[in-house]
Amino acid sequence: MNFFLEPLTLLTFFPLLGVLALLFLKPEWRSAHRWTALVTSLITFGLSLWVLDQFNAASGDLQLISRRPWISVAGWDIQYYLAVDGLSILLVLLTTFLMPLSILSTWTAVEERVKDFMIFFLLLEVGMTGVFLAQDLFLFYIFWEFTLIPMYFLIGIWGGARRIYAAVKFFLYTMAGSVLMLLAILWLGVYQGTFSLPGLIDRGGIPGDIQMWLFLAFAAAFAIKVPMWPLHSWLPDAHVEAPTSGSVILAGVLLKMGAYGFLRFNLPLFPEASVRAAPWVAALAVVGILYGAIVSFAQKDVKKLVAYSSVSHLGFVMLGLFALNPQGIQGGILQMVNHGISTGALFLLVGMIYERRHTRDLEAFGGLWKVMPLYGTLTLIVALSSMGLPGLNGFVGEFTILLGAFGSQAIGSYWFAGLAAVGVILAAVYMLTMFQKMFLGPVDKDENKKLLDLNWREILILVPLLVFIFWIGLYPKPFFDLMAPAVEKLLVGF
Amino acid sequence: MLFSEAMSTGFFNLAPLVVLFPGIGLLFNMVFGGRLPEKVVGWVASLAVGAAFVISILLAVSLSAIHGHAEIVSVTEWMSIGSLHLDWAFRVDTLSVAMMLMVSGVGTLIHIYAIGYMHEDVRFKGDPTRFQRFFVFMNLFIAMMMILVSGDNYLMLFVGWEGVGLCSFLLIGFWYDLDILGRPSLENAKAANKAFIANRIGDFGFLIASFLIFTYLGSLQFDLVFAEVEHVAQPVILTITLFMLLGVVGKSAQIPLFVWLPDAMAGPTPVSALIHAATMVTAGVYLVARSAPLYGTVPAAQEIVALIGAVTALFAATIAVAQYDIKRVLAYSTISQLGFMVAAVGMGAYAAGMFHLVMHAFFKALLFLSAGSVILGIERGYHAMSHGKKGHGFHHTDDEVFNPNDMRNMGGLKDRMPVTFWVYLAGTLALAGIPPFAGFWSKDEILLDASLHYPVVYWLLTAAAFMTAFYMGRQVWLVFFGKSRHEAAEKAEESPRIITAPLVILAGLSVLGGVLNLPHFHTLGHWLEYTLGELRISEFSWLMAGQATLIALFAIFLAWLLYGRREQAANEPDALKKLLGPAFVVFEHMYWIDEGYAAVFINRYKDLARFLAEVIDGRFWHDWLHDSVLAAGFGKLARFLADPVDLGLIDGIANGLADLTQWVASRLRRFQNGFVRSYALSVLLGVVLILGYLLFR
Amino acid sequence: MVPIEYYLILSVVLFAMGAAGVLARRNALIIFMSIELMLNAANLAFVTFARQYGQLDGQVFVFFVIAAAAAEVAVGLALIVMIFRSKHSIDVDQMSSLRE
Amino acid sequence: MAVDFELIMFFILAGVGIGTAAGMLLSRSAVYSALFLVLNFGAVAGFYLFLNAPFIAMAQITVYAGAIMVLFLFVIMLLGAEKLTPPEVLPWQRPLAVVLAGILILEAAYLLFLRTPGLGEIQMPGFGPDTSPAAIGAILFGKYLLPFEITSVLLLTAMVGAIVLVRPRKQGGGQE
Repeated sequence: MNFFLEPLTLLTFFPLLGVLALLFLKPEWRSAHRWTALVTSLITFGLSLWVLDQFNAASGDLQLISRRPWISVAGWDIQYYLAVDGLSILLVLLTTFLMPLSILSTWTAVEERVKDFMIFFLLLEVGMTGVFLAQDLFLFYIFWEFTLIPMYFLIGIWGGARRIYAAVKFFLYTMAGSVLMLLAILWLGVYQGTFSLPGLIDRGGIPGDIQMWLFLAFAAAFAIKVPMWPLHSWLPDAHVEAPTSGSVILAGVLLKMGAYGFLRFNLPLFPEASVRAAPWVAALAVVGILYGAIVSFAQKDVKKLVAYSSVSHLGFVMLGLFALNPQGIQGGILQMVNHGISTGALFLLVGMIYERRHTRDLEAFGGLWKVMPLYGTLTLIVALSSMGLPGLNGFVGEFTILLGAFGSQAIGSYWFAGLAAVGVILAAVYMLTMFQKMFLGPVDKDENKKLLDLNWREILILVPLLVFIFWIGLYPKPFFDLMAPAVEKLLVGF
Repeated sequence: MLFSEAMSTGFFNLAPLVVLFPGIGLLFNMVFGGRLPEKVVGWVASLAVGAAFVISILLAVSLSAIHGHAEIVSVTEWMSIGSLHLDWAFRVDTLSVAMMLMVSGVGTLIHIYAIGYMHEDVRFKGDPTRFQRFFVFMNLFIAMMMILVSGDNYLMLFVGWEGVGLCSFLLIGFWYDLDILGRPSLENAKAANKAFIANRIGDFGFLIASFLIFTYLGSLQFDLVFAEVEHVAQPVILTITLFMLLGVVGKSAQIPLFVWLPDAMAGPTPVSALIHAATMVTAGVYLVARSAPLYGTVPAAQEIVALIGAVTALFAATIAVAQYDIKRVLAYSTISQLGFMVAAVGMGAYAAGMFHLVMHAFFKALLFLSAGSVILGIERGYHAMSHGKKGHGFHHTDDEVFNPNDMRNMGGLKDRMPVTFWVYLAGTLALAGIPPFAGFWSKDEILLDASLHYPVVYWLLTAAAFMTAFYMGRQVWLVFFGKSRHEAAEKAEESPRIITAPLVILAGLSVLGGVLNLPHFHTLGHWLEYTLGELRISEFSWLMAGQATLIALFAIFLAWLLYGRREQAANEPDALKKLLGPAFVVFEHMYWIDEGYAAVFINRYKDLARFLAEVIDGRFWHDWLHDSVLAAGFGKLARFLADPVDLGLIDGIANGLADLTQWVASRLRRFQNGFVRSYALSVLLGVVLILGYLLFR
Repeated sequence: MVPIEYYLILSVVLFAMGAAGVLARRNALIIFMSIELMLNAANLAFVTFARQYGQLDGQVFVFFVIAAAAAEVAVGLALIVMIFRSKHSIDVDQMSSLRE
Repeated sequence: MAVDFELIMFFILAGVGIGTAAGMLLSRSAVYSALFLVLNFGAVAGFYLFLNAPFIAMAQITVYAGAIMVLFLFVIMLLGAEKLTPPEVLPWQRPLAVVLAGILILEAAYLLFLRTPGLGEIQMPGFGPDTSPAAIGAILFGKYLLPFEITSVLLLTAMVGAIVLVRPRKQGGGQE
């Protein structure tokens, strides 16, 4: 019976209790559903803090292990194996941190089928937490695929006009990548005799050519999820059609699963292939950084703009991870968190204006700072954080990534980091253009003249994000300290 | 004695306060400012900066007590990854303290001035709620500038570097819903964006330079970096310094990134004085001085820096002679003077460059603030004039847009605004380099050094100095002498005490500032030597000084010939225009640089973005590759598998799959009669068959 | 001395009769009883094997099956009552709304 | 060759079991069917005793023959007599069912008697483990604790479900 009380198991599956409670509530009791989901996600967040409390930051090993033999037919060694280390702890915290905020953001935005919405949302949390904690490839795959289903419905039921198209596209793209990953997982499990990740890493010894193929198979799944250029085509559609909270989670957590996959599986399992692939990944990442930044500049839909900016930001993350040195990888991990916070906040902000104006067309706004001073100021701070202003979180991540990539032997050329740094300029261009079109200038549209500024609930959603924007920007040491030993351990193989 | 003990040890620990005080001020005003009267908000902000000034003095005192030895005050670790170690650490040495004193001293005066100025400005522009916001931004700026000058590593410097850029953005766009004439427009906001993005381009250079520094010199902390310089190959240092130069030209508005500074005049006048004349734009000069050990090793880089500075100085001066907007003249003058400073530090004359930096802060802040006073006076006059006719506020008259900045609308203000006139004159003489005003000493030192080491630079700078004296003369005559060319100028009124008091102090500094670094004494030079090592100090030459003075006087005389001897009528073309013809038009339109940039870079970037977004990402990637090839291809496959004959209308994967499912369903339908029992029968049939298969296979 | 095969074939016969009952009868109640019969047949096989292998686990399983059957009967009968209320019949052939 | 008392008892009980099962299937009235089933359960309980499973036998009597069948009868009474007026709409259903059941039996017989070597015989009172209620209790609350608890949840759920299902509806309110 201790099984369910093991910290990580409890953390992962706790939202199911909320789902269970929701099942017993009448569909028309909407606020009861909202409160149940909120309280559940808050308790889950509390649990994750409890996990953080037990986490020993000085060690780079897997900790708080929760492990049981699970399926052992036909000589397969599949385990139920959850554990956390410095690579994943921040992402777990990010997940549980963003959940209550997203749920709060649906308070007035989702009015239909609230019960179903909340159930899907909590299920999604189970899947995401599981992805970050699973240390068995098979278990990981199950969680990985499991996240698809709630997200599919979240987009498909509560989305915008072209939601079905977007949901199907999202589903099929991710599915297509996952299939290859499944094959690679099965190959590893069958030929290496275990599905457990630490076991596989210890065993090692996969020949170079096969490493490359396996690397590519895993990369297919992860690169689509990240998404790396040129596999990003599903992202703008999914973001534009998804409800606000869905976008927040999609950008904040789901995309991180891709980058995390590279970090957790590709790098330690296939070190030789990773080194060989590093310049190519870096090249795609740099193209993504510039491409995303330039394309966002031309967008007229705010949400689409933010979606393309994600392509750019995740390019930075990938560049950092494949720098294969401490600065790059730690910066990459931190940048995942930063992107979750900043872009999450941006989507929340876009959602707030959308609730008021029911449009996201940049041209429909103008001079909003005058009408909604608080909203304007907060958007400015978040936008600055997103474009990497020093003193805010985005800068710390981008700087360390670029510093790492610049001196990286794996990438092998200054040009990548140098070109990526151009992305910093372009980020300022599109973010400021967005800010200018929405908030500056005179209020020349009648619809905008009487907009209400943020209410207390919305402020409550944004304040925690702002706290982290400043905290990480000014004093990122605690965050780096959490991951440093694990990254060091990871890099021993290179 | 306790005090002397504290002087040598205790005061250094106060260094973080130079950032903290303005920070407290801004937080206080942010939280409570909305509920407090304007006076309180303004004085709290001013006091916060004043407190930073006091701290800076204490630091300077302590520093001289230990003979200028650099102190590092570390607050906390910032980040530490692998070999990268960065602290939030304050560096107190003679260079940084000189900057701190200048920033907080001039800053305090400008804050006090702004209490009076903004009080009127927000009323003229019709939104008094922004008073509070102004002082929040100003305090933020001071805090950022302090971080910039006091940081102990390149990254902390960069935090301040971009931070002041942000404040500049916020303050240029302070009237984000108006244009420079107060009409509803996006113009000011565009100017703000332009400044930020031009600065970002410079910051890109800074970033690359810091990556190179870290990669080759192994650290970002100043002392460690400078200690490594000798061990690194020259080409690397050259690359570093050139990328750093990109940062310098961005921040200090040199060719080719100077275009943002003239537009930055959209900000309220105290902003122009503080940020775009005295402090922020000099950050580039400070950076070169700070990186002296890097530049010192590569003469090629020094030469490039010096040349860029000198060319900018002349180039901007030519534009300044043909401007009508009182603040725009000063803006180009600032670019030009920054060129002087950059040239000086580029030549290695750090003492001269820093001397001119401080002097320029005094007299240019003075000139901007006085210009602000002039503008306010004109606005008051216009207000009084239009009050009788209709409504109030100058932007309500639609038939003719009145520009209170336009020198063609001024004239004869000498008598209407005497205090402003006298302080403006002091600033002008200082800028023109007439002895014994402050600008004379500093400019002379730069010219002297150039004449000895870089003749080309010397000639460029001398030409620029000539132009400087000319356009300042032109300005004084156009604004203060002659007859008023507009009714508003006739009715102009002198500004209140709170505005003129800081002006008088600054005027005093502009007159007497030269004592800081008089020939033979070189107080500032020796003070900086503690930090920068043995400096090259050229001895005073009567010949050079006399030559420079004569040139300046001649230029002023020329200005009098054109503008003073005979009065300009209201609608008459500029006197110089008659003389120069087409060349004047070129200057007037600033060589069409803005239009050129727009045509060559900005519009091309927009085209590229649109092309990528619509054609590549939209039509090719999204519509063609995904929808037509992938989705439709899959749809066709599904259709083919489903029923090659039945070519229904299938669109995309969703429909393809749906059709497939429907087809299968229709085949299976005949087995479906809806009776539970017959379903159950098929189950049993299945059981029997499977069991049979297992038995008899 | 009863051969184990006898018990097992008896179990199969009872099971097959139950299955036939489920398929042949239209009265929902009788179908239900037939299902109970099938469960019983399975239980008999369980206990027989438990006896043969000398282990208690088989009996425990029967215990669980009985519990499950009790639950199933409770819900099933409730369903039948409900259907009877709306259709006024317990003929399963009348309950063919699944077809549409 | 001595008459094997046990074998005789087995055949008698088996006859009762099969007979009552057939009676249940063939009787027109649901009440009779239910009563036949009670008898059948009794016969099976007898087998359990032969098979050294007294606890299960008792459970069989109390739960099945007692509780469940009473419930059945109760429902039958509640719903009134069964009247099946419409003719059979599935003409092939009944014969097919019987045939398939027959084939199933034949397959099983083939498997048991022809394909499997002798499984051994069972004697009463046989050897084997302690099958007292105490022993069953020990295993239930030890090795099978989790399933046991889940069973209790299952029963609870069934109870709640049954109540919810037959609860009288208010007009207009309630479920979607």
